[in-house]
Amino acid sequence: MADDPQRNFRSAYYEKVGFRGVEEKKSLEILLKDNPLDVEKLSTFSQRFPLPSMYRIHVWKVLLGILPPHSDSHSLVTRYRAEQYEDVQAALIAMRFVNASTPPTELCLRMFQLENQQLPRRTELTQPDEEDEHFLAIAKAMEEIVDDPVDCYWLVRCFVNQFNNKFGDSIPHLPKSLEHFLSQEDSRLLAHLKASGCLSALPYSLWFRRCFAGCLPETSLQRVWDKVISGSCKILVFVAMEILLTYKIMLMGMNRPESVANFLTNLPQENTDAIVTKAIDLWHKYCGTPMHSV
Amino acid sequence: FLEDVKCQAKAELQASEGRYQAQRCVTQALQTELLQLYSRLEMEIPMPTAASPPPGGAT
Amino acid sequence: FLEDVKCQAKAELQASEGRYQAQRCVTQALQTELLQLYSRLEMEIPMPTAASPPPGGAT
Repeated sequence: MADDPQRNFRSAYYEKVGFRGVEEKKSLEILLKDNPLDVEKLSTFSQRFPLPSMYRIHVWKVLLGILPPHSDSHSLVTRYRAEQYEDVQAALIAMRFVNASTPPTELCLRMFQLENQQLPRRTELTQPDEEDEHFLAIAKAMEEIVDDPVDCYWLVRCFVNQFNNKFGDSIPHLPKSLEHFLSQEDSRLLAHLKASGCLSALPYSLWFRRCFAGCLPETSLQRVWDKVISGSCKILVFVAMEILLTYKIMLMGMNRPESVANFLTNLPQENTDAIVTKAIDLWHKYCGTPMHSV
Repeated sequence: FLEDVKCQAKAELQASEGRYQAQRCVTQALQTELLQLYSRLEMEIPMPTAASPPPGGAT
Repeated sequence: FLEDVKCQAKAELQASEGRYQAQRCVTQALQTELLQLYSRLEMEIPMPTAASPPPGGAT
């Protein structure tokens, strides 16, 4: 079903000439005029196509439930969200947890902790634990994507919550899943990674807990997050696999797990758009394209 | 259509309740912080009230 | 009947708003108290500033 050469040719052609993007943008605009918004259709759209950047934040907010489906509630709910942000921030300032020079990512973390009743005692502030570090990395990337601090906090908060609630149980299985798909795409590479002991040293946390935050530059990252936010964590496996395939030659030449881990954690930043495009194609190939008509 | 109105109302109420719940978390955090500060004050300074209780007369 | 549902939704939202405002008052009172306590602590005790690392500056 995914192997439709005609369609592939056509989309490759449109992509070059820029038609495809225009048509997709039009159909998204039609969806966004619905009142109430059809969240299901919006996620299907986001699974199938890249979101035009001018609508990305808005669609993310709807998909993550920051904005409700009814457009005429948006201004009211936006006010509630902003007030909630201000209330929590003001309390943290009053408690001297944060001040004017606190980095925005740390502010996000403390606000998140306060709202989850997990704020550590100020006298016992320790180094951020692993979970906090994942949160901070995601917040850092989101901050690059989103200008408005209120939107940014809400997006990080809901992204992390949704990711953990929806995919928490699947995450531990993703490395196995990666191994499975890699055995089909490139068994030689897999064999090498296994034999050299590198397979277990792959940066799984960076890939599957931070969703590539801090690994891919934001322009590429947001296209991956489109898929995660609209309901797929499998995409992470295919991005990971495409990274491995792209740097196969280099990886085949490495025999020490540390070198592999080090290389992959500090991935060259120039090739990433192509990696994401190919990863999305692979993902559609193995998992199918969502078929809801848009 | 009725369902639609109900859904909309529910979403608005949820957002409003979220804001309220956040305030509750804030209250709790502030109370914890205040408690800590008071106990620090009591340990470090002889409180005017704490200085005068009759020995053995603690209630 | 639709009007009825709308009225009810509005009332519920108002109730939620009321709860929120009440909590806000509590929070503000607590924050004021916290401020006073901090300044008292600072006047009366040399703060162990060196012991509390600036937020984010921990190494």
